[in-house]
Amino acid sequence: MSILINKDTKLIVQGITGRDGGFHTMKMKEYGTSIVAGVSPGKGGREIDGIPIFNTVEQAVKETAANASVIFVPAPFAADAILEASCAGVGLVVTITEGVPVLDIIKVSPVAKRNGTKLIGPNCPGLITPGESLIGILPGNIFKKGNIGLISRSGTLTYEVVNMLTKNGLGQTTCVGIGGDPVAGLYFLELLEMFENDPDTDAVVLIGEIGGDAEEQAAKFIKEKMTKPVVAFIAGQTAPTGKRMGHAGAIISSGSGTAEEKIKALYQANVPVAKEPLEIPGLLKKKLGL
Amino acid sequence: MSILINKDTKLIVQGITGRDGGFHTMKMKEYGTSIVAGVSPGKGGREIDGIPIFNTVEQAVKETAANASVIFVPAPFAADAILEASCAGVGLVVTITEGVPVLDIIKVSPVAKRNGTKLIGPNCPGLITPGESLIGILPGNIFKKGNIGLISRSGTLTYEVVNMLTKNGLGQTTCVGIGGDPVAGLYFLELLEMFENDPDTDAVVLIGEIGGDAEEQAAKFIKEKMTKPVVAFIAGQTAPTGKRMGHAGAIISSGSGTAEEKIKALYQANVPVAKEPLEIPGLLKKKLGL
Amino acid sequence: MKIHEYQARNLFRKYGIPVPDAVVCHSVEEVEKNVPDDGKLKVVKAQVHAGGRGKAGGVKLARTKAEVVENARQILGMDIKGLTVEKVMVADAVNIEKEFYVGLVNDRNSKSVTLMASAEGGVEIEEVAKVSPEKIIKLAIDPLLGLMDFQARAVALQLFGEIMQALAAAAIIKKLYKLYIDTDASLAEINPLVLTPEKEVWAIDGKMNFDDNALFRQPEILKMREVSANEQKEIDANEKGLSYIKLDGNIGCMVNGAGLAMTTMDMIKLYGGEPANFLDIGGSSNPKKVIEAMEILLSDKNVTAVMINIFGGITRCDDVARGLIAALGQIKTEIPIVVRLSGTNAKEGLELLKSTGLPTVNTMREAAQKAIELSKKSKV
Amino acid sequence: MKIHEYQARNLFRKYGIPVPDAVVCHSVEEVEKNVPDDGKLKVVKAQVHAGGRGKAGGVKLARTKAEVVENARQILGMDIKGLTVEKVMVADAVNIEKEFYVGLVNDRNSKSVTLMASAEGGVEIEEVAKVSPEKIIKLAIDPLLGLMDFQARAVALQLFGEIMQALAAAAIIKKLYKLYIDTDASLAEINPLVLTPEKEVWAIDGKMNFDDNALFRQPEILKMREVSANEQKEIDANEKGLSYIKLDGNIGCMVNGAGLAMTTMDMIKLYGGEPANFLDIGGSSNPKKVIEAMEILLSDKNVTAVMINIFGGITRCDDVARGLIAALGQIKTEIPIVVRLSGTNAKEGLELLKSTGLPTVNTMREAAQKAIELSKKSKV
Repeated sequence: MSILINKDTKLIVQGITGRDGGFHTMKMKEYGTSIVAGVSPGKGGREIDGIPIFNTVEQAVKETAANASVIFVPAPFAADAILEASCAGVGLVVTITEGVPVLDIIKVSPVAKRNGTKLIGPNCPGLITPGESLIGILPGNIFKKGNIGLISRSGTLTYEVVNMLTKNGLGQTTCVGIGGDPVAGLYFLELLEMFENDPDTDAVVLIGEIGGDAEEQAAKFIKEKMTKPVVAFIAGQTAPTGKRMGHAGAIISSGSGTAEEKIKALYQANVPVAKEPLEIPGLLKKKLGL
Repeated sequence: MSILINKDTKLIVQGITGRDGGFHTMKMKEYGTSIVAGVSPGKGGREIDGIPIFNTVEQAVKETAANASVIFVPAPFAADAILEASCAGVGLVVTITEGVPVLDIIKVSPVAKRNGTKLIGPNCPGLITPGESLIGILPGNIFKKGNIGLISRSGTLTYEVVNMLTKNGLGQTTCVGIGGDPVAGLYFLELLEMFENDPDTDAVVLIGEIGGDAEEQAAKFIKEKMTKPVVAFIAGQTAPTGKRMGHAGAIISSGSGTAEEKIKALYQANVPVAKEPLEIPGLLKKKLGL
Repeated sequence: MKIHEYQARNLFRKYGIPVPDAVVCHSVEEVEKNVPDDGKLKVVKAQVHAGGRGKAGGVKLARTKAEVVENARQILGMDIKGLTVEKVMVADAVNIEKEFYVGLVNDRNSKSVTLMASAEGGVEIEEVAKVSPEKIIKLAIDPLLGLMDFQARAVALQLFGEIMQALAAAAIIKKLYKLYIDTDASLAEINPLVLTPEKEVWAIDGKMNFDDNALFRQPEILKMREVSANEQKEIDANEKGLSYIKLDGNIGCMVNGAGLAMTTMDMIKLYGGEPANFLDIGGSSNPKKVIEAMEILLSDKNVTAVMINIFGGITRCDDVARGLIAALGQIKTEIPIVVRLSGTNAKEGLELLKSTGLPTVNTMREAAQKAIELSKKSKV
Repeated sequence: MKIHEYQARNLFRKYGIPVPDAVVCHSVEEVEKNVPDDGKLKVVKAQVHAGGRGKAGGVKLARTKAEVVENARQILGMDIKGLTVEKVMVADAVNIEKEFYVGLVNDRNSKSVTLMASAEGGVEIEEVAKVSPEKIIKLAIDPLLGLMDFQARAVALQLFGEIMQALAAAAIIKKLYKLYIDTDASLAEINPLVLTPEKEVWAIDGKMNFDDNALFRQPEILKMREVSANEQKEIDANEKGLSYIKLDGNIGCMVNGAGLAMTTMDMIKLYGGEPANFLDIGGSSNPKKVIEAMEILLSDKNVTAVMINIFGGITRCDDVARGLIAALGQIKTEIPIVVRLSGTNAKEGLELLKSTGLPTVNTMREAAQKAIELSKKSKV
């Protein structure tokens, strides 16, 4: 098992005719992801590498029964692409595009909720269930099937950690890059719950960052609801705090946001926090009794 | 039994300090409606005729467990008043105010749906369950408890008909004035279904008007779903058709809207249509075997 | 509220919807002076608040300036469905490869603004809707999200196969929706939306109506209102709290409530008469209102009898009777009047009315029959 | 993106939020020339992108024109948190009966714009939020419905008991929300919102930040951007596809990916060093980008060693190595550089890098340790 995606995931690529969209479509296909359609308005009826192209997501879903979509369209059009996928009934929409205006994502969120669409991203590397399906721009070769779930706010740092996990024989059920934008789709809470309920996941790695209070909320959730072990790492422990958002930013996340506060909250939830990424495999093995 | 309102209905009056709001609050109270609160921003804490006034609907609901609201606020502020009531969890909102912009009602409708609020009106006389609760501006004295349900797009015409029903010994379960605006809340379909499911209602009077295709839809519903007899009257059989809305109006209600078409559809659903209001009691008695 | 085609075109242009250049003229002199003699094919169009202008001869092509002037001379002053043409619009004609239809309207069933579009635009669009409804694309627009880009694009792609044309059309549809919402419209149509042989997309004819209830917050739209004499009468009545529509019959009626007023007209017709008007005086027993209503009603020279039909609800019939008595005391007319009172305190009201010597009755049926009878005798 | 207080006030005024009159001056001469000598109490305020201006002496009251000039002389050129004051705003002071706080911010938890308001406005608002969070009213605004009238009114009624004042405050809150949405703000604050003894409501100090991601569609906001030298460096880097933030340490770092770059800084600190910067070069192996990144990095005179930390994902390490070799061939510097390559094709990459003679390592930990060691020896 796994969470969110598996070999039955049928993927649409929105923005398949763009440079990044085209390149990563090829990479995903190489990995074995079942890509059933591309969407590019006005290019409906053509084929790219055997993938049929449609003018609209609605047509693509109707013809292919796709259940997931990945978005590579430029930032000004990303929100509309998410709305199109969600309104066409796509259950999982992964937005790779970076630079999407925050208010666009805020506007899109309740629509996705209403339509029962799970969002991941924007500005995220995507997610992978090793050996089954890869959605996004993750380097498939470093992943390995196994029993560890991973959730990360970061991109390359995730690869760094996964690489070490794999080298240490710790394969993964699903790894999800949730993205670093101020407002984003699925986050720690929802994903921790999914991993808790996934019979094949035995432990979870949580890679957080400074800013916001998502890690503190995750700690609370882990303490109250999780039975499976979690190991964490928080990036940006030495980052300057000058980049915060005035009074309102401080008020909204009152008493949260710094690395120390996050680490403290996680320790209180019995979550060991690695001082450096290299420590993560050891902490996991200890928790799993390996 | 009855539909929508009964002796357990606890009513809030929004706009209770206005001229019409104040007058009809008195009338409703005289009739026996349980009015538990009034809302008038800035006048919270006062009392009018023993009715406590609150600044917001939210406070009023919290303090009084009100489950219905009637709106008398001026047209420019009516939509906001509906939103306030709906967002405070009020289950039934009756808008008496006339002259509310159509796009305001269009915007309010999905919010009410999301919040599970039933809307009646705007520009309607309200509704009554005789002997139990009266919401709106209906003249209570002409109604009488009984087994006839009534739904009407018109105001005074309703009173005319009810007066004849009562004089002929045909009392009413509930009478609902749904209002004559282009876009409105509960309409024939929903209300016919409620009457069909109300054990105390034995027959329904439907008072329609020219314009739109609500009567045609009602006829279809009656034919397919209703077991109880329905008697109808359509006002405006001789009204000029010049006041319609160009091509788009004709396209949207293609082949509908005229009195003849409505009457034809109703006859096909085995619904007798009175030539004049005086005929209604007789048609009802015949259907009921009286 | 309706506006003229040229006014709709001005709004289109303000919102960036492409329309050909045009000039509006009130007289042949203005046409001679203001229409450029540029050798371009032109179309001269009557500006009246009525449909079917083409069939009535109110739309004519002109190849030369002289033809423009001659056409304008014919159209200005023309009568179209009872309305006199006081203005013409002279617009550059556009070569047409294909005609499309795009419209927005408030839809009571979906409780939304609904977009309608068809690849079969032009004057026969209503016929298309009746005979081949599948040729009309309908889309209910989410009132909270508005018309989303992908929706406008998807509709446009169904009309125009080519992507650049579709994007041009989608942009026009989006702008039309924004205009619609910004101005509290109740109808906005582009018919035809045209594809030229040069593959350009133009809005050729435009129509917009607006929600009367929203005019209080649309001062710019209200400024565009132009009314005929009959409409002015209706507007004047409205400002007095009366709802009045003139009709062609001879029996004037005055009723409290719109549904009852319509039913009153139906009853007159049912018993062989012809109503002269629709007149709803609302829920008041104020004598002033009755006098004003009576004045409006009697200003129609066709009226040979009057039927007053009042149902007392919250307002009691005896109060209404007092108002009527006060009003009728001031109105001097030879035209016979029959009064029907019913509902709350009807008996007391009818008793009071005896002093007026007017025929009074208890039911609408009797009132209609009596009014018809009196109208035949009256010969005013 | 940040703007100055006076710019936020200009936006407030454009949206109808009442702010006292004010003049912005770049020099004492401008103050002498442009500030009216009207005998009104005035406040002279430093305009810098930094908080805590009051405590730093950057805000002063003045009773006379002479005092205004003297205060401006003191404040202009002052250093506040490393920023030089280049402008002052001289505003009419307002009598204060009570101070309130109103703010809007994007909230990641509720995924909405959140309204915050408090009857305890003023400089200590953050302290209030920490000690008495119940004194801050928070309201998540539905993104599709926007801030509804009844919500603004309900919040205002909790701050102002009196209805006229509450309605004035509600109108201000509504306008602030409209401004926020129209301009893609990420923060908008009025602190304090003031009630005067005359019972008028005024916005005294305003702060606005904007979403950098949305500047492409906010040309008017972008025009307001004023940047310090350090910020300019960051913006220049951004335009080259690099993300750079200068810090105070001596070990320069160049990393692919923001999370990995932050972690690299953490590692340097963990092993006893101090990072000189945050620098994310993104996912490319383009030599040009590496050269540009290196130039930015070395323009910081504090740098005594450089740590290059690359994880090869989709981009293979051997490609990255070729890019690095090409770039390092062109960059002449005495500063020691350590390169760490890991991930896809790391072995091949490290093999290629041998030709450069640079120290290469396999893990971040080794890289950090090596860089610190080299920095101690280097003494550049």
